[in-house]
Amino acid sequence: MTKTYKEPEPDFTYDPAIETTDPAVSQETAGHEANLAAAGQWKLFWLKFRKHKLAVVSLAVVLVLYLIAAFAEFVAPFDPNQTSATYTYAPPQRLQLFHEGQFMPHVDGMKMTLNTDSMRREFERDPANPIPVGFFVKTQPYELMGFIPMETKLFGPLEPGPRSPMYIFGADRLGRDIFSRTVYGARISLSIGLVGVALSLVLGVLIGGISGFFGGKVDTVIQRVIEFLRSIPTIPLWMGLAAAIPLSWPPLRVYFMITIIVSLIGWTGLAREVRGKFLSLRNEDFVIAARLDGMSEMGIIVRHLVPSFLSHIIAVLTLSIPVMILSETALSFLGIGLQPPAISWGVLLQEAQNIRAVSQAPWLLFTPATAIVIAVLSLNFLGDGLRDAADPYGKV
Amino acid sequence: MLSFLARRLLYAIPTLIAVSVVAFIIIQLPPGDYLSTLMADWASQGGAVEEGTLAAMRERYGLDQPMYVQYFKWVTGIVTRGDFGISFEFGKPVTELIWNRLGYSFLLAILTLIFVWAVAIPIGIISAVRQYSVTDYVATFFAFFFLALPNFVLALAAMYVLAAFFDQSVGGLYSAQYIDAPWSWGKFVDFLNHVWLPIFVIGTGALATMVRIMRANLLDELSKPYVTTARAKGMSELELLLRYPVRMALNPLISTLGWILPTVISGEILVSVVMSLPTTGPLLLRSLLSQDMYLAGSLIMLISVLTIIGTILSDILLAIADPRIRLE
Amino acid sequence: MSPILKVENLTTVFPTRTGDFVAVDDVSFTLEPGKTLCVVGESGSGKSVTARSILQIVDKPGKITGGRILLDRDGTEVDLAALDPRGRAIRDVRGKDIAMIFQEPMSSLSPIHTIGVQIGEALRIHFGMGKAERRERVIELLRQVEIPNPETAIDRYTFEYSGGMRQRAMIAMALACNPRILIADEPTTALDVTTQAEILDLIGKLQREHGMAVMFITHDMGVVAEIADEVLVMYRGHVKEHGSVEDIFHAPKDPYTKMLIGSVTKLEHRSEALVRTDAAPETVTAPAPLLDVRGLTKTFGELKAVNDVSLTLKDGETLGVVGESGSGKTTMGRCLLRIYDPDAGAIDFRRADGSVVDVATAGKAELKAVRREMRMVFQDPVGSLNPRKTVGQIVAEPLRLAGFGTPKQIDDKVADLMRQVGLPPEWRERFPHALSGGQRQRIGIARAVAVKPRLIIADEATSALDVSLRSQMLDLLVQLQEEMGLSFVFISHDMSVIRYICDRVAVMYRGRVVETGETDQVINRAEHPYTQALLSAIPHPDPNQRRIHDRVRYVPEEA
Amino acid sequence: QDYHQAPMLDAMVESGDLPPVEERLPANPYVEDMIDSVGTYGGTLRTTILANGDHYNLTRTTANELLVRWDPTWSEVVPSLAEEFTVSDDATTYTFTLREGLKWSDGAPFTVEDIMFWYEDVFMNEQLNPSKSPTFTVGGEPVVVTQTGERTVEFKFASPYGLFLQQLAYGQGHHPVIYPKHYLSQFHEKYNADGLPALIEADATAGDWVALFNSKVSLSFQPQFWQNLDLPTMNPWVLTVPYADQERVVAERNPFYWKVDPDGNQLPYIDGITWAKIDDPQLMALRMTSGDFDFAFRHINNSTFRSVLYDGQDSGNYRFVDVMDLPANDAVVLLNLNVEDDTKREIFQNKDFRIALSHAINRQEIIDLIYVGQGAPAQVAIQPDHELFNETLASQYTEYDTAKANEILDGIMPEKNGEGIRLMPNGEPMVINFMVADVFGLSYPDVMQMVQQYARDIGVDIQIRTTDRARLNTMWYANEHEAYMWNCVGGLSEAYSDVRCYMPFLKADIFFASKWADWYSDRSTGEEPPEAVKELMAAYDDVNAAATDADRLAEMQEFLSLSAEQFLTIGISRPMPKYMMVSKDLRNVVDGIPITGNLWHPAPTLTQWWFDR
Ligand SMILES: Nc1ncnc2c1ncn2[C@@H]1O[C@H](COP(=O)(O)OP(=O)(O)OP(=O)(O)O)[C@@H](O)[C@H]1O
Ligand SMILES: Nc1ncnc2c1ncn2[C@@H]1O[C@H](COP(=O)(O)OP(=O)(O)OP(=O)(O)O)[C@@H](O)[C@H]1O
Ligand SMILES: [Mg+2]
Ligand SMILES: [Mg+2]
Repeated sequence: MTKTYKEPEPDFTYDPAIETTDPAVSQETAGHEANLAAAGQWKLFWLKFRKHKLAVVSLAVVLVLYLIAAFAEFVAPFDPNQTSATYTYAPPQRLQLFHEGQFMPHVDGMKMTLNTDSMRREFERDPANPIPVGFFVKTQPYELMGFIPMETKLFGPLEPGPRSPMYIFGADRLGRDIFSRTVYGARISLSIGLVGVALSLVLGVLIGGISGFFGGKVDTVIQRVIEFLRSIPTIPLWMGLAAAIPLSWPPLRVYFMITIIVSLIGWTGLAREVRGKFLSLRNEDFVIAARLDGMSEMGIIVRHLVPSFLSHIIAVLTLSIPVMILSETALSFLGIGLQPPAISWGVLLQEAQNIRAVSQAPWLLFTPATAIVIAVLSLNFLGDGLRDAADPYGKV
Repeated sequence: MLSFLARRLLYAIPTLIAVSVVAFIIIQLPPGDYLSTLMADWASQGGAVEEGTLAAMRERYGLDQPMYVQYFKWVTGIVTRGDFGISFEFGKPVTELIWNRLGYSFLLAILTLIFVWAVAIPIGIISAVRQYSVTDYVATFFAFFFLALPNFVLALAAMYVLAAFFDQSVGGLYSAQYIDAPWSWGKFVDFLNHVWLPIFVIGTGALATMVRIMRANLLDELSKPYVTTARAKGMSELELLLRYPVRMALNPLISTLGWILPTVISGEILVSVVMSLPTTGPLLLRSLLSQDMYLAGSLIMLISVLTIIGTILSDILLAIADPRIRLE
Repeated sequence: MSPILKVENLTTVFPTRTGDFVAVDDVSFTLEPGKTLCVVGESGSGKSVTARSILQIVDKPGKITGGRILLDRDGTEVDLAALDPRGRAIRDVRGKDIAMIFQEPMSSLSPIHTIGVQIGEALRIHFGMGKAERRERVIELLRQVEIPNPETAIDRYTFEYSGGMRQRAMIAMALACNPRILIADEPTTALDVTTQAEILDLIGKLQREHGMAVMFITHDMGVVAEIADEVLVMYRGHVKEHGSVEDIFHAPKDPYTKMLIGSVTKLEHRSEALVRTDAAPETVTAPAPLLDVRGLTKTFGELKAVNDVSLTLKDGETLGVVGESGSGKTTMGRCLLRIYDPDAGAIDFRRADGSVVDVATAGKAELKAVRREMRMVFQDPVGSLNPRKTVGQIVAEPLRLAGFGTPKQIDDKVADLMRQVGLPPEWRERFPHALSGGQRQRIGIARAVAVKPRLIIADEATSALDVSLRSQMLDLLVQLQEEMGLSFVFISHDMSVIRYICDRVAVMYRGRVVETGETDQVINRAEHPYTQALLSAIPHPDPNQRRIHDRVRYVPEEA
Repeated sequence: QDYHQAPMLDAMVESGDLPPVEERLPANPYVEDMIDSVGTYGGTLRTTILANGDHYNLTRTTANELLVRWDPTWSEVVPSLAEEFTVSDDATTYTFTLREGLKWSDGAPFTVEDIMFWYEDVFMNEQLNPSKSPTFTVGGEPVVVTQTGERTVEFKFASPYGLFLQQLAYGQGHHPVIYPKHYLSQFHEKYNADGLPALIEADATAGDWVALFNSKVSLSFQPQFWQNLDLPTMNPWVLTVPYADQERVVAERNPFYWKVDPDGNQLPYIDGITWAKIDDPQLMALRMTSGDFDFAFRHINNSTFRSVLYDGQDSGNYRFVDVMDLPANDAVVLLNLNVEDDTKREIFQNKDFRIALSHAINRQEIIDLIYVGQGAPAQVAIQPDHELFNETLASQYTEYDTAKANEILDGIMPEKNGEGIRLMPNGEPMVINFMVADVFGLSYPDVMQMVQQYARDIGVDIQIRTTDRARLNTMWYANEHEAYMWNCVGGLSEAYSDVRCYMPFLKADIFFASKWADWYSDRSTGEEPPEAVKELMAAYDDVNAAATDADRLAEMQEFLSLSAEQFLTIGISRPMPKYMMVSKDLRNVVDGIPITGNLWHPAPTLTQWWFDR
């Protein structure tokens, strides 16, 4: 039920000298609303953001994803590059809590037979031999984030070893644990890709801003450059540039370099939109007012113009994140992407790009795809929430 | 309008020159040239080619000349005779090899564009009009789902499903019996039976982006006062929606129309390889790998030119659609 | 005569997070054929929402929650409030029986359809009229609203029309189907008096011809006095007073109405504060004028927006600039600050240290310094405040850029300034959209005076305000002038405002200054025929002395 | 004897467009031994090739019509286009007698003149052939060919060349028999100097007559060969849709083909062949399982696809046939002994380093994991059943022994950095950039990844650079690589003629020492190898010169022992048997046919395949 409220009617004893209550205050800002309208910028932002349920959930998901990425060594039960000849293409085992009515977290055991005709290992569930699974289990010593020595994993088989396989998302062609690989893959996919996105964002806003704000010759030149960059098909460019990168570079640096190259081209789309927006904004009175206040042109761009189309930027951002994650997959397809042992979601997808995985081991495809979809969707809804919250006109 | 057009075309000239130079540089970036590919290829078949033969070929192909000389020869050929040079690997003039494929690429791009527009716009409209409804969320979910799957992975998965469960013939644009056959109704139907899958696969990525853009644009327009003005005239809601906000929301899309072309063609390269489509993609990829330089360079350049033309076209379209730009 | 529309206990609410906000509360009135009902009231009092409720086109999430809107259709009464807002029945009424002129003509018209298409649409929808016939009718309508060259004007786009033309196009659109009821929502706010008079004439003429009932929303009491038969005074969503125009003007009962009428009459005179200083003898003779403009010219393409303008301004003086819409007032003001680069002329500004700077040719650094002393209040209070910055940030910006002091000092200064312009300092955290028009305008003023300027160019600083607010604002300016020894260039199309605070007046017409002189002299003994025409078109806020029908028209020789 | 022809030709013979079958066949046609039975005519063989760079697959299926050929069991060289041949005792002079009445696919007679055209006007022509193919060269001296009778021709070498017949029976032996003089002379300066300018003018691609000539026929079955529909051949099928830019290649029976079955039926049985051009092997496998092809072999006949193809046998209506494609090793670690980096070159050339690396690799694990247990730990070596098998060569240093490897390396590079990577003498960490291409379905990137981990255990940092085959080709040709992984030919009899894995040999695709290989083929180029390697080369020269089979065997064994001592490459797995897919309806398909890179397949037996429907 909504309650109805009315302003108490003020008495009209009009005295122009006393200017405490202003009759022009619209009702909207009176009463409860007044508190809200007077709330600090950030508080308001948070209040509005909180209203967007999905965005809040997404924020939580994004945080969890980043935690997973940061603590991959702890979350992943196995070394992502640990191979197992016994369990190549082992299907996912379901994590179960009860065994024969008793509480005992476990996965079913697996019976493996080697079929030499079809040249594959065939697996059969073996519920009679459950493999008990525990949380915070002891394992081989490892280093969390490369420097904190640890001996505990979030979860894993209680007696780790080749006799007790636990592949909750299945195993790949080398018997590596897909779950662990996906967890580790989050690291690169959620970091380097975003660096690229950020870089094209900065470039797009700056160059597009300059183009639109100053107009004239600068604009014409920048527009031609953009048109030119847009018209070069990306794949040949990638291949050409990748071939020009020295071989001795470590894979991560190569990949980082390529990401930068990709974003050096990727800014053009945003730049054109920014320019259009700036062209229409640059003669707005509030921009002129800022100029009269003595603000520098760059200051105006950064402090006044950019915030004015934040919503657009957020939309572009949420769309370009998956594009970045995926362009890495395309690079891998071309053989110029990440090299082993580095893992990313793109690499995982690329490894699933074969008829064997698609027809006989679909989990190889589903797991990374699901991870990407979850990340992308939550980033998008988070972006939606941020945009709505940043919009001063938005409903509260 | 005419001067606008003239200026637009004039501006395209330096871009074209730059594109031709860069196309040439890109294909020269990797070490070696076509002959080293040929060499290695022969070698792997058990043959061997001697330095003498190689030197002779290098001279015949003009590969021993400095790069700028090769470039000017190539460009002069294009400008004066429409001669794009020869493909070393196929031993044929580039022009004989590419038109057919460019045609298919272009056709595929256009069909994809139509598909994307035809699907994305209604979905975008619905998810904007019913913002934060179930429909909106479902549309958003699928948009991002398809965005999150690389289209060449999707291509393989889709082909597998079709072949394994629906007994569809997959790959290429025609069934075997129609490949070399002249055009007929049967061939056309067969073509339609094949072409929808690549269109779908290539289109999905662009589709998602488009839905989101359409939704965002439309959300901006829906609350504009001119919508209310039109409503006050007694116009029905649907007509109103289509005549005013949708029309306005389309403008930004029109302005990027030309740009979709290279996106589709680039996206198409890998899909075409996976699906064996007779488009420029596989040819371009192969020519890049084998450093068949005139073929690769010409393809890159033609795709770039198509983009430039596309951009000009969309600028013109935008000018037609938006009088504010036309009459500025 | 029987009423054609009866509004009974209309209530319209906007659901918000904290509850339902009642924008229109229990409003009742009737409209009669051939009669004009004027709706007045402060900004945000629910006038527009009432009008929109009648056609059921209230913006989402607003909805009508009570009352009836009875339309008389050939003897049968239809309750419009009970109809489905998306249904056929209400659509038949919209545009055909009841037409509406919207408040903002620029954004209320589609920028990408020609004027002709937009006007003809109602004809197509309601009469299914064919293309050729429709065109003929639209040309006829455009001719009626006195659009020049209707045959070509029909194919033009909104942005090719001037403000006045757009307003008239909206009127033509509303009149297309010969509606029985016309709802006009502040159709003349943005117009100068001469154009306004033309439009009022036109509506009056059509009303006489078709027996149309008119609901006219305005905040200009002069207009009300000129055209109203009856007046409805609204305040915070409900009706304060409803009566004949004579009663409202001469025997107001409600305190709010009284205050409203009071401020109107107040503006009929010169500011009392100024009368005091005027009387005082001039103590110091300034050595040189503060601002000396000679031969200022600015062209936009072919158009000479400002043509060879010369002006001088002394310390502490207020110079009014008047003229019809599009006469170059804003352009001139902007040239003074080099927002536009003038094409010719000199703008000598005497700085605080006595040095004289030609703004027209000043270098970057010099310009920055000059701009600290010479400030601007923008014509459009909405556009000049960044909607994404809080009021505090906006006011603090010039201080920060001038290196005023620590953040704390700046914050204190902002609070001071807010108090000075009569706003509670706590409102620093508000966004501009949470303020009313008058408050926004005061923010603009606070920003202008923050760095202690010596000259303020105030461009229509009060145009968006209703009368009561307007007089308050003017008093504030006079007060600031006294406190800080400010000079003003005061651009306005409202002669009463000019009379209220200006020492001298310059009259602009098509880019030229056609007349300058002491305020009194110009108003009472205008020499130039254009000035005379301008003065004669001012609506007089007394229903007994309707005079704009007797105005003189200025027909320039070259035209 | 009575000869019969395919029904599809009947109409043409009746109408007189084609002479009767007796006139088309030679006086003494080649009678093919049937694998199972005499077949029936008809059907189109649907198969597939990669859309680009796979023209050799056309050669493999249809173009192996040589003067002499290997018998189907790969034990001896038998006459083919030649009715008979003789070899001089010193193995310098070879004489061939052509069958009488052989005809090109356009009906024109195939005679010694065509061979002489090849020799005099192509092979010896300085413009067309500036340097001579090693198949027809000994000690830098090209062969001398003379016509000795109406149907006889003599090949004479300056010094003994015992391997010549074998070479001639392999894929590269086609040179003398693919140049139809009656057709090609019009493009030759010597025969048509006046007409050439006009022809060159008409051809957009040709700038001079050499280019024009090369565009009509191609030395090594390059695409040009498969693009020219006018070019007469001796092959069982002739192209009707060329290998150009169409979506498939189509061939139809050659009505003048010169082989018959024991019943006098002119071969081939199958009317035509279509090759669907596919860009991605994944799609090949998928379409195979949908029954789109009657036969497929290359690109999908490996463990990667086996499982999918196995499941698709019913839906695809095909069965598996074994193929004896047994190279010397399936995965070989090739360190570039001539790498540009001085420090690394010295380390790579150190045999102990290679031994250590070899011990570090857990071969059995790789085989179990990646090759599903198919294969066995082995170095690059001749197959165990072969007469040339050498135990040392095959099994030295194959045991997995990290400790031993570390011990050896401690002697070479004792210093390690903080990450446990050994430091080279110049103080840099021991990093090897390994190129891998995902080829032959042998999962090299995966194998390499395993090797990377093993190498880490001995303090060697292997960096993997996955690339495509073409780029890899370019790199090794330019000697820009440090190391890569490939497979190695020479597991069976072809070892005699192709020793690229046992010593730095020709400019072939095994480039572990291309500078030395250059030196071997031409002493004025490349880099002079160390003495031991020179000895190895000399030993192979002896194999080449051996005139009798027994001699050759002894010399070869000697050579292989020397090679084992040098230990130039590091093998991982003895190859697992390959397979091919053929339609369940096809008959006369050899099960276990031997093939190698040079022994092209299934062309020699494809003419007798027939559809039993
Ligand atoms: N879409 C909306 N959502 C919420 N509140 C609204 C909406 N539209 C109008 N209002 C509120 O309803 C009240 C009445 O607005 P209305 O537009 O009728 O004022 P008005 O009398 O026309 O003022 P003005 O003279 O400024 O035009 C205002 O307080 C306004 O804030
Ligand atoms: N940026 C511009 N480009 C082109 N023409 C302009 C521009 N700004 C103003 N004009 C034109 O210059 C003339 C003077 O405009 P200006 O804004 O100075 O009028 P004004 O006197 O301030 O009118 P109003 O009372 O409506 O504010 C008008 O005809 C206007 O159309
Ligand atoms: Mg209003
Ligand atoms: Mg103005």
